[in-house]
Amino acid sequence: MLEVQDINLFYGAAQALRGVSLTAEPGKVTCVLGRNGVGKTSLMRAIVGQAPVAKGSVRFNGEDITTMAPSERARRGIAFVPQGREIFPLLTVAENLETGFAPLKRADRFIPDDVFSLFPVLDSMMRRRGGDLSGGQQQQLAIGRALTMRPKVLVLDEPTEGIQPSIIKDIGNAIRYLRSKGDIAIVLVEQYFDFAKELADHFIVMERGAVVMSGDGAALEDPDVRNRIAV
Amino acid sequence: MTSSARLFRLARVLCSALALLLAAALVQRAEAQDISAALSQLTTNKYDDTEAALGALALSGSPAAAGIVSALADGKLVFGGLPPRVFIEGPGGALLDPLTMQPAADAPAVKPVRVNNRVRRAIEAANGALSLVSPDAGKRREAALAVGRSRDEAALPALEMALAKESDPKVKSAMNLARASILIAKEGITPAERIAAVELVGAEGNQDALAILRSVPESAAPEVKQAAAVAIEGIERNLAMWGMAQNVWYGLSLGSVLLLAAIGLAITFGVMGVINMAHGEMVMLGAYTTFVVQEVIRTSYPGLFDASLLIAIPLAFLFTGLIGVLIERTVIRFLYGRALETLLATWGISLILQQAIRTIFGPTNREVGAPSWMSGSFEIGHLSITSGRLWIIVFALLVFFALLATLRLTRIGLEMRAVTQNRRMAASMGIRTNWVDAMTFGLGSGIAGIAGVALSQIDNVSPNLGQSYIIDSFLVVVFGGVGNLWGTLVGAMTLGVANKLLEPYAGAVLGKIALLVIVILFIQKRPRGLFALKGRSIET
Amino acid sequence: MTDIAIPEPTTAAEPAPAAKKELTEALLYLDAVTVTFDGFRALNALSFTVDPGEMRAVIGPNGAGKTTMMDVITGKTRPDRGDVFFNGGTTDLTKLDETQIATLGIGRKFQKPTVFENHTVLDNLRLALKGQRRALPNIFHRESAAARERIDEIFETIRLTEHRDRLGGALSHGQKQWLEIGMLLAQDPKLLLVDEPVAGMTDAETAQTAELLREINANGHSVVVVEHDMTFVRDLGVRVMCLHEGSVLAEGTLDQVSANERVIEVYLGR
Amino acid sequence: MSMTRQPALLGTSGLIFLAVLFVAAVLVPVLNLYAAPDSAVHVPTYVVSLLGKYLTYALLALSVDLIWGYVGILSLGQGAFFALGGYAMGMYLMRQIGTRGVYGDPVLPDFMVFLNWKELPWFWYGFDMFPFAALMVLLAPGLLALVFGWFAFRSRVTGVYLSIITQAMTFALLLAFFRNDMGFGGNNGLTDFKDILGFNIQADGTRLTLFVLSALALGLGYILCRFLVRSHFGKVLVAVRDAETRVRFTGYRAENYKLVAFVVSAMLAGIAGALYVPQVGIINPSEFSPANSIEIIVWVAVGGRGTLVGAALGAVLVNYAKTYFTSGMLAPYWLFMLGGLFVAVTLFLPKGIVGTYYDWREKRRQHDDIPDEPLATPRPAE
Amino acid sequence: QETIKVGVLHSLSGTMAISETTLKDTVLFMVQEQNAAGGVLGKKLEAVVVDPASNWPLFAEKARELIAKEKVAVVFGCWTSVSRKSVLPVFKELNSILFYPVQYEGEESERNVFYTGAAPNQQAIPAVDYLMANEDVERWVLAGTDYVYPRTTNKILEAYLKSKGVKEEDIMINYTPFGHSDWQTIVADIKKFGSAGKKTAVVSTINGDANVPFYKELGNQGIKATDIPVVAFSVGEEELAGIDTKPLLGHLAAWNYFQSVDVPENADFIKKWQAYTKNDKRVTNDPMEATVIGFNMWVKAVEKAGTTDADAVIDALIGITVPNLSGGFSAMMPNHHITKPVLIGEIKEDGQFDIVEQTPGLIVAEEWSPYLEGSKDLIADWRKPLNCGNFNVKTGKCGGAGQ
Ligand SMILES: Nc1ncnc2c1ncn2[C@@H]1O[C@H](COP(=O)(O)OP(=O)(O)OP(=O)(O)O)[C@@H](O)[C@H]1O
Ligand SMILES: Nc1ncnc2c1ncn2[C@@H]1O[C@H](COP(=O)(O)OP(=O)(O)OP(=O)(O)O)[C@@H](O)[C@H]1O
Ligand SMILES: [Mg+2]
Ligand SMILES: [Mg+2]
Repeated sequence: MLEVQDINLFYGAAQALRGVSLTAEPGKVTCVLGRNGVGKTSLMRAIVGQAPVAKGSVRFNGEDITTMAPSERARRGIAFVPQGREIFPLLTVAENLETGFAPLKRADRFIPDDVFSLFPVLDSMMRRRGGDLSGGQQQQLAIGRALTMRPKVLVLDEPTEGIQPSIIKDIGNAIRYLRSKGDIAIVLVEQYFDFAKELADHFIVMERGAVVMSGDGAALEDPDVRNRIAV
Repeated sequence: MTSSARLFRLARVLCSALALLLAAALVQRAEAQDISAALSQLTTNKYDDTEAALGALALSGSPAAAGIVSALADGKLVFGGLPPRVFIEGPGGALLDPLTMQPAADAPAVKPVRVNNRVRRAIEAANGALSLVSPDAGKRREAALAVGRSRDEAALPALEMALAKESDPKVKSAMNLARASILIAKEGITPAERIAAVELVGAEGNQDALAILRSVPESAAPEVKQAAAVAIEGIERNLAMWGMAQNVWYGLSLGSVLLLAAIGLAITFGVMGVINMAHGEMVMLGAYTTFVVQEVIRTSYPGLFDASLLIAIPLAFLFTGLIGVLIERTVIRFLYGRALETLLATWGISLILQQAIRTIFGPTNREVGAPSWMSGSFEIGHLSITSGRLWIIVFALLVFFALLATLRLTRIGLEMRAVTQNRRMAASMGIRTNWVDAMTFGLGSGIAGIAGVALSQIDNVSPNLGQSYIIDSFLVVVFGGVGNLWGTLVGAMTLGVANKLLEPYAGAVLGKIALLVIVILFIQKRPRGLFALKGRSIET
Repeated sequence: MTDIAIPEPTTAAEPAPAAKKELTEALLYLDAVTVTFDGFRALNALSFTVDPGEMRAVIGPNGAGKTTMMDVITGKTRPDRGDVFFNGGTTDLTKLDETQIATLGIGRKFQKPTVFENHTVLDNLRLALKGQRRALPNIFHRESAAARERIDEIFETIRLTEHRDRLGGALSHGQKQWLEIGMLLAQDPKLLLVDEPVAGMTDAETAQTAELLREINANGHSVVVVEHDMTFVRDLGVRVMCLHEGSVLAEGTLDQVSANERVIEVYLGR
Repeated sequence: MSMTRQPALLGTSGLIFLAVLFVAAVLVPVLNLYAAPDSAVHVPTYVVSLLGKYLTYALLALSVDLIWGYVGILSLGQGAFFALGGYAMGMYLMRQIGTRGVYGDPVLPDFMVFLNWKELPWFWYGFDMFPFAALMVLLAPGLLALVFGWFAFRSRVTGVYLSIITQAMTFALLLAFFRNDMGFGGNNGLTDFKDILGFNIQADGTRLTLFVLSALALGLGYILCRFLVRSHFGKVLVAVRDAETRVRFTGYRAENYKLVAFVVSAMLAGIAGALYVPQVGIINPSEFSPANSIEIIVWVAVGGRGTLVGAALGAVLVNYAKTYFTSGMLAPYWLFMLGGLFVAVTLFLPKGIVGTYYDWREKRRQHDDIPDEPLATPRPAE
Repeated sequence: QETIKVGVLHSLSGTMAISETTLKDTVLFMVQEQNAAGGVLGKKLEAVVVDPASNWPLFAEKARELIAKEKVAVVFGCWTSVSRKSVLPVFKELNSILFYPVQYEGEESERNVFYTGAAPNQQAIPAVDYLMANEDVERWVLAGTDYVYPRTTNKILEAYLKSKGVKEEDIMINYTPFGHSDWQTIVADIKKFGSAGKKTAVVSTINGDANVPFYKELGNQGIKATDIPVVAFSVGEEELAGIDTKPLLGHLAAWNYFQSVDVPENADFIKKWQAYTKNDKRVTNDPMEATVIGFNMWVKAVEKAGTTDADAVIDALIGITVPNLSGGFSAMMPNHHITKPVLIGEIKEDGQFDIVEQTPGLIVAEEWSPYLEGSKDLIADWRKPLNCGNFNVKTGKCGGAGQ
């Protein structure tokens, strides 16, 4: 469904990605692992179109979307939960969720119940401004917002960061649930190894902007993987 | 001739005309008099003679007199030929005989009989005299008021006669008031009569009444003076209160102008964060659109003139909106996230637009007329309200609420806010940021454009128009609190009213300085404006 | 076994006699602190103390008020009610502004890493380094050898040596976290307030951070650390306080607290 | 391990800048005085005064860049400080006229005589003495900046709010100085100066001296600014610009840093104004006009915000463009050119001329210096 | 072929472009006419146009450029007093000639400047006289923009009115800032002041852009010329072209020329001017006439002197007489001001003026007003042997009251 092939990405003169490839399948979770600053976020940005790639291609359902605008990618079904949450601070929680309506047909423009059953706190804070929420609440809102888009590919950049344990469990369950629906491909960046291990169908490990290991979920048991992401 | 003598003579003419006409009306028989002497006086091309002729005409009782006077007022009275004769210029330029209204036998080269302010006043007086007995009650009332304003003793007998016959209560009270106004200053009436007059006038309670009451002669009895003093004091107190209300009204009106000027900026600057120095020029473009619309109407569809503003509003919105979209697409869009650089670019754009207008329309002011429904004024109590200003207030509020509704209630409004708060993330939510940006800037510019339509009614339409509003606009938006539309509304109205309350005490210049200082101090108290955006995201 | 203190939601105007005693001994003393935002109670009569040299972990659900508590201590948010004292009750923090509080020796790491984006990593540390803070003298300030050494040390600790000349803004999320920790170390404060230091760190780094904090604490600094990562909290091995809806829900060792029914219900999950 | 070097007090571009300035300060007078008037290298006097004016503008731009580029204070009222410095100097020059005014009043300036003023207002006292006037050149803008800044920074007025109230300040001063009753000559301002320190203000020698002094002031101003921004103090300034709250939490009193920079900047602007007035021969309230202050910002942006050399360069360049465009064939279209220039600079040289040059140099250096990091070869997990 | 260069120093952009652009066109027009007539001294004239952009220091810079770099023989330019003051030292230093075509506050007479606009006594005082005599005005509102010209003019008028027996309380003086656009309060005040039973008039020295909103407000509040006439000194045909004049019918202006002056010279001039500008609606106005007069005077003086050398032309100019456009002649007097008729016009619906009064003879400018304390003893005479712009008749010395 989503294929990233051999991409390079630069910030000015500094190269952040070197020939990275990745694929994501519906009903599967692809995990991206790696230490700080190895380029995980950069890879996600390349997928959703927030940073231009210098070389290589990104394909979605066979279509080349390498140079496509982020909004068009979103309209094709790629939803993004960014690191650092990126809530619209002055919009209310409800409005934040509603921003996800853009790719939807008029009839679909409602917030799916999943969002509230997953994150009940959002329901009680619909009228509050997004920017006023606590860090963890914002993270929940960011995920809810992405789900509102009914995505085909869900790109999650460290979604558990700053979230309380019980909700991390919920998020894990949610991802499992989405996976079980079988029509969503999930790309997950995660530093929290145990969490990743439980969910991953595939994984890649990055180092210095390049993929140094990859395999399917079971291979995560390999101690080498842990070593790679240890210091 | 000395001035007082002239005044005196004018008054006499007026009064005898009144008396005569009344008499004529009473006996139901108008005797046509020979007015040829008066007519020939109209051909000397001297104001004094014209004035005298008017008096004679009013006196003549001739049925043609009214027609001649109104022809003169309309500039249709011409003279020419040898010896010079007077004609009335009929439709299509035909020369008519003023007495018979039949086409004249010959058609000599003619010039209009010239009119100046003095003659115009004489025309008014003659018209007044002719209309105290007019069958139209409204005209009779006007005439009575005019007599009251002139306060001429000589008019008293005529007035009293007319009063005796008058049945319409409104006209009657006007005549009574006129009579009282005259009596107050008249020599040789009883104190009781004078006090009654003082009371009648005092009840009127307006500025004119004040002037009349002040004319109580030095020689009047002490109790009369006392009564007048009491009445004056009462009126002054009353008027002072009304004056306050009037100032507030002026303030609201000024506030609405500020609101109009600022509201587009509240979008481009307040919402989008573009330091839009070209905002004023958008207002200017709106004003020039109005000019062009009126120009087309004037030359091609004169009948539509009263609708010209209504036609101009959508056109100005579209035109300036389009220019705004153009600017956004070619320049601004490269500058998101670099707010300060938008200042440089938009400053450049503003210079270009100014010069473009100067090149196309010339550097001078352009005439934009007021449709009839925007001219004139009316009174509520002692509050004088000009229709133009009233409409501008209404219009400003309409625009404001329409905009507020757009931003708050519509999908595009939500997208606009989302995009301006986090462009990158909005794109990743599937919002077409390019399109939304262009629309937002276009909306702000379009609103500035329709503000220009309204401002063309009260200010110059010149290439400098925008420059004169840009500082105030920024001040309003910032004072109200950037990013909050309500702030812009309240900010504009507050500044307007404060300005107008300060002005009577400090004068226009010091008042404005004081206002600026107050704003500076106020910002120290509330560093994010009147309606500050609050919350975590702002504070860090 | 459990040591649950559910404070009365009443507002204690005066510190209770027992509290008075704590006041004179405590490094940091909060009593009945209440903060509301537009009617929303973020802190509700929150009271606790931190002793000199103590390290304290704070946990609690998202939105419990942990960050707000730090905001109150550092002067960013003014409490509606309640007392905040520092240094054994000698200093009333609610009367001071951020700068004064920082000068007193309270350092903070923010939940969202904030560094000086247009300064190099090195300059970020230089700016944070304990030393002259006044404007005019700083025009002529020269860096001492000791300062240079200290900075090198910190670089070793945070492992950003190779990034020293890059701009702070060009660091990845996790690198910024480390830089901010480095800046906190450079300030050498008496009391460190650390908000979610290991968010976005790998497990190994998490362990290192715990080690680092323990070390700092061992050197006599008091530390209050907020974190959701239970492994990390366990690594710290210190007294844990769980906040909920703006007040303390439970306090004790991690085992005690995590056995608390309410804590499990609102925070840990089953 | 070695610490990275502190950048030199004067970087390469700084040295080039000062060198150019020095050469100009020497060469222009020499070529004006000694080159034959019809030779190609002769610098006519009117060019000298033009250049002198540009130099004062450059100093003014420098003062703006110090606070805008390094502290993030976008002052839309910098013209006010410039004008105050100018007025202080103008008042001195006015008093020097003495009985040579049209009414020949030994004390009162002409505009006071014909408005029937009987005696000199108190705030004119002392301006007959140059040292006092020179002091006021610094004090008047400095004090205004101190008071204004003290209030504003302490109340944490920042960003556009600060910009707009600085604009309100200069606008209020504009209106005030326009008033004849203020005693500064109203709209006509102060003109018709005769001499300065006893030298005829129109003499070529005086002009050259003023030119050289302007160059000197600009050079010293540059060195001062450079020294400030390079110091620890300057680093805090930049930190304040980017993350003011963070600076506070680090224990710095941000408002004091801002205040110092603001006052220094105001004084530099005052000096620029004082040098400007004798060279152009008039000071009038329009110098307070908000548009003027915005223009200064524009110069800095064109040259490159946050690069001191750029600010100075931008001022000279934009003003040269203005001089050039407003004469000859282009005169009716010069606003198109100038406006177009501003748009073009923002679009194509986003960091201004010098800023973009620095970026370009930086990029090249990175390409040259840092070899690409070795690539780790991906290998699948077994 | 060698040409004689003529400098044109009028703002083509900025706030003053609105007024000054026309004058630039006028000079260009005159240059073209003169060249068609064979030029001057057998040489063609060449206009050098610069744009000082309504910026006063730039005026000085451009003046210097014109004289020193372009070597023009004469400059026609400036509108505001401050721009004139700004260029004055330049003209003195480089000894060149400036023709200044706008009415101004007086109080100046410089060797290098020739003032072809009106001094206050050539505009303001006759206007007031007219209102007193013809409209029986007893109460006066002196409304002006707060700058030197209105201040001075109003000072002179105040002294003049008082000398005519007008009482203090019958004079209301009001100043507004430049570009003032909200006139509601002031117009209401005027209305109030005018309703005290005495005939009231407004003498307006309101400048520039502020006039349009002022007149619009007068119209809105229903103040008609028959109630409270307004006489303006800065409102001419050009300004009226931008206003809907219907509500202004009868308000007045005092100038030394109106487009509606009905003499053949004027008709001829208007025809040529409209042909030159290819616009048959293009109006003419008083400062244009002053420019034309100045231009013709300069040409005549150059021909008389036989050279364009500044000293010779300056000397030759005094006494030069040229036809003005109102059917008479204007002469350059020794005080470097010219003689002028004064015309009072009432605004007509078509934006033109109906001339209701014209002074019988020409009026000589009083550059130093007898109504001002400081200047009543001064005279200017640039002929030898006096050769002085501020000769004090009391002390008998040149240089004001100074020692
Ligand atoms: N905007 C930027 N400009 C310049 N360099 C950047 C930028 N963003 C990231 N980098 C650099 O690119 C590299 C990869 O960063 P990226 O954010 O992708 O890392 P990451 O794997 O997501 O790290 P983390 O786990 O800390 O979030 C890092 O070295 C970082 O310093
Ligand atoms: N400025 C503010 N305006 C409105 N509400 C606020 C503001 N600051 C905090 N809050 C609210 O106060 C509550 C506590 O927030 P706080 O950030 O302290 O939580 P937290 O315990 O740090 O949560 P997390 O673990 O998610 O970081 C939240 O519900 C938040 O929405
Ligand atoms: Mg990342
Ligand atoms: Mg938090």
